[in-house]
Amino acid sequence: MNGVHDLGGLHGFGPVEPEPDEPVFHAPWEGRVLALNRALGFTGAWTLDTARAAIEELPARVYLASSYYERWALRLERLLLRYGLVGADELAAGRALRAGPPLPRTLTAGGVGAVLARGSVERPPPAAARFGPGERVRAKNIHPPTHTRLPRYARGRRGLIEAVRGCHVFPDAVATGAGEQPQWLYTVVFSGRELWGEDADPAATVSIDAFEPYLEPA
Amino acid sequence: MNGVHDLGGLHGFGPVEPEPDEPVFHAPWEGRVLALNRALGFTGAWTLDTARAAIEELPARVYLASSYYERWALRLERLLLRYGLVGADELAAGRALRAGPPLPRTLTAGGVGAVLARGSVERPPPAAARFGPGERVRAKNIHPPTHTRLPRYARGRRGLIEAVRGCHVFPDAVATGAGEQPQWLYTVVFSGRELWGEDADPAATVSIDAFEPYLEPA
Amino acid sequence: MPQRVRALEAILAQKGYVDPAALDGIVAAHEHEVGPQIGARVVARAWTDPPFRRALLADATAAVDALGVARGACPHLIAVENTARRHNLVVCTLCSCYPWDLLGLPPEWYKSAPYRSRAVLDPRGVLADFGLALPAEREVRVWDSTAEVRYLVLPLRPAGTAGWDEAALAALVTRDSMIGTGLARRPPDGAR
Amino acid sequence: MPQRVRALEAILAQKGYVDPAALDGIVAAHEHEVGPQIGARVVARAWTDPPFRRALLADATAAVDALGVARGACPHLIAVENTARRHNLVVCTLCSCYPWDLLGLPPEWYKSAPYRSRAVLDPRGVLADFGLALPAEREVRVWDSTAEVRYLVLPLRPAGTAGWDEAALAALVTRDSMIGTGLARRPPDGAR
Repeated sequence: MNGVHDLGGLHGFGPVEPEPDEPVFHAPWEGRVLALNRALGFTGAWTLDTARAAIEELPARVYLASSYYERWALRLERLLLRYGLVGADELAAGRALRAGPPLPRTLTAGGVGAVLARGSVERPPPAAARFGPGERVRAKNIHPPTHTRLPRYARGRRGLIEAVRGCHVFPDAVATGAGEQPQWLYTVVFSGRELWGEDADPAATVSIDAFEPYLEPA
Repeated sequence: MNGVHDLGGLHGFGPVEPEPDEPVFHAPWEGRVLALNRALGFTGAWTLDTARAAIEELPARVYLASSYYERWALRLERLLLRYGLVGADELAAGRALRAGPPLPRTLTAGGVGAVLARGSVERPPPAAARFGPGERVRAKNIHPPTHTRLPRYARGRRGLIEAVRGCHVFPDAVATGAGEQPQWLYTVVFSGRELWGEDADPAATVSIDAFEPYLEPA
Repeated sequence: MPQRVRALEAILAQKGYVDPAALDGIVAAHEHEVGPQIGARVVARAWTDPPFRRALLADATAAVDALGVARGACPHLIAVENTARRHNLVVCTLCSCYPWDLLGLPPEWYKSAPYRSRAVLDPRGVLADFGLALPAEREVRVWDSTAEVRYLVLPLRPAGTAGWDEAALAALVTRDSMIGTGLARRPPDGAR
Repeated sequence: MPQRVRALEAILAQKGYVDPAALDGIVAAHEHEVGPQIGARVVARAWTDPPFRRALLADATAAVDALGVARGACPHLIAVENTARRHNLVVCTLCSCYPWDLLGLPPEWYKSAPYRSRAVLDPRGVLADFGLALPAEREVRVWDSTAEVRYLVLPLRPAGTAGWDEAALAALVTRDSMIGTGLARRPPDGAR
């Protein structure tokens, strides 16, 4: 979806402000939000891509006005409601009012290591890769209303295949419940001028990791 | 500037909700904000383009969270501060604390008709028009950090010159204090598919009014 | 916000930058004078007076000025005509540009994110929000008002109005029909 | 928000969906175990062990796993090397993708709108926000982490560190130098 989460290239947000000696969490509740999201993610109730999409679906003004972990908390509430794990009445009451449907698995204290190791999203390729390193491609000018990982700034722009990264689970499909539909993934590099016009830094290049359906020969 | 004001093509804002029997103003203060903006605009303290740019420069989260006339009120305060007509201390105090610099003119009750008639922005052309009706053009892929009237969704897309609208004051120049720099203005029409990809409505077309510096031959 | 605006007006009046009576006049003009009834008279005239219709489509500013219904039409006014093959829809994706000299101030929805974001991307979906379903083959032309040109939609004259006079026809011309998010009203059954 | 999150945790624990002790474990791991010291060891090893450096650039996941410094590196990890001709900068414009198994959780600025919006458009301007000015001719390559590949920047080894051991070198490797918003620290004058 074309949303405000797709921030690449927007003006007006001011300078980056690094925080010296930044703590891992700015308040204990941030750590709990992270842990709750990770623990629920582990249950298999939803996928990583569904969870990303749920953040993008927050109202634009909420997205921009909320802190990072506030967005994670709001996203978690939405997913729990959507998947029927928690009722709105329970959120209002602040306690469980009934048993919920069973989950495929839950995380125990002894199993924490499992959420600290990342799983692979590589899958056996259904076909040979369409593009190879050095080939010129164009990122398609597509505007799916659902989750996609092709940022707007790259759409319609010409780049070069720099690397083939393997065949990966396709987020656009997973997030709409259409299964993994694995796709070849490529690192595609663009010149700054191709992306931003003649006034761009001539010595800047930008790469994205693009799934094969995002690309066409150029 | 690439800002959230450039809303064309974004998803996720929900349905349009017409309000039956909508009043001209939803509260008296809205009318006063409109009138204040019009009256100050009349003084010549700043231009229409400067005023539009000032709304775009509101922080993105403020822009999206505010109502239309709230944005106008915030914009007016910013302009008054920027041009030194009102001080922050005066806004805080809620009353004038000193005389302000004189303005080129002010609006009197008898002159209200002047702000209800729109002025022309047409100017003598400095050169012949570069394009004519029926010519194929491409909107340049430009990303000026300052005010522009070329929406992002049209950048890099190919269209057809449908009409030459005359030579008009160039907002991109006026808003940066660079003078009127009049430019030829064209109505350029794009197919929906050119703008939004193969899934677009095949019977939809979109036109923009584009200044000559926005366009190149295609 | 009301207090903040009141304070702002007070400061500006104390400094001599605004005259509250002039502000009253601007508000009153927008509440009582400028409104879609002006555009409706232009449309009704175009429906009943073929030379005027041609003049309107050729040079809307001059035609409206000659009609004398507005204080002064936008100097860059363009009238775009709905036909059986094309429906026109006006938007301003970047702000809120609107032919207010003919239609009054724009409604909230015209200035809001849902309309501004979707009108160019999914115009038929937007029309559906207004209860309007057009044949799939009818072109929907969206006019994004990105400069100082202002667009007035000339809607299709409703069937069953043969012989109606201009005033009766003007009553069928809604604001939305001149933006393109609606059609002109059909005459009530008894009136045909 | 603290109360709201507490209530959410209580509901989920009452339903048996989460075990508060497991949550404690996740928080503790991020506060005390996972952090940029892991990436720093990888970098220091690459600076001192040419075969490891080659292995890291060829297959970062396998090289990091073999080193045994992380619980398990991202299966799609890529190390990108800064050189005199190219400086690398990592961003995630769409969300907050980050090699957290090697660097810990990303800092606020990495997840925030100023960095995500400008890193791809004006990378040198972003570097300036960090006090970093590179020669104009040096390529700045921005890696936008739009899929599950994660990028670790291998910074340039600072001058004046010949003969330093791995542990001493690791102390010069900052988090920002492995994102690309900084360089590795220069050794203090007395240590040269």
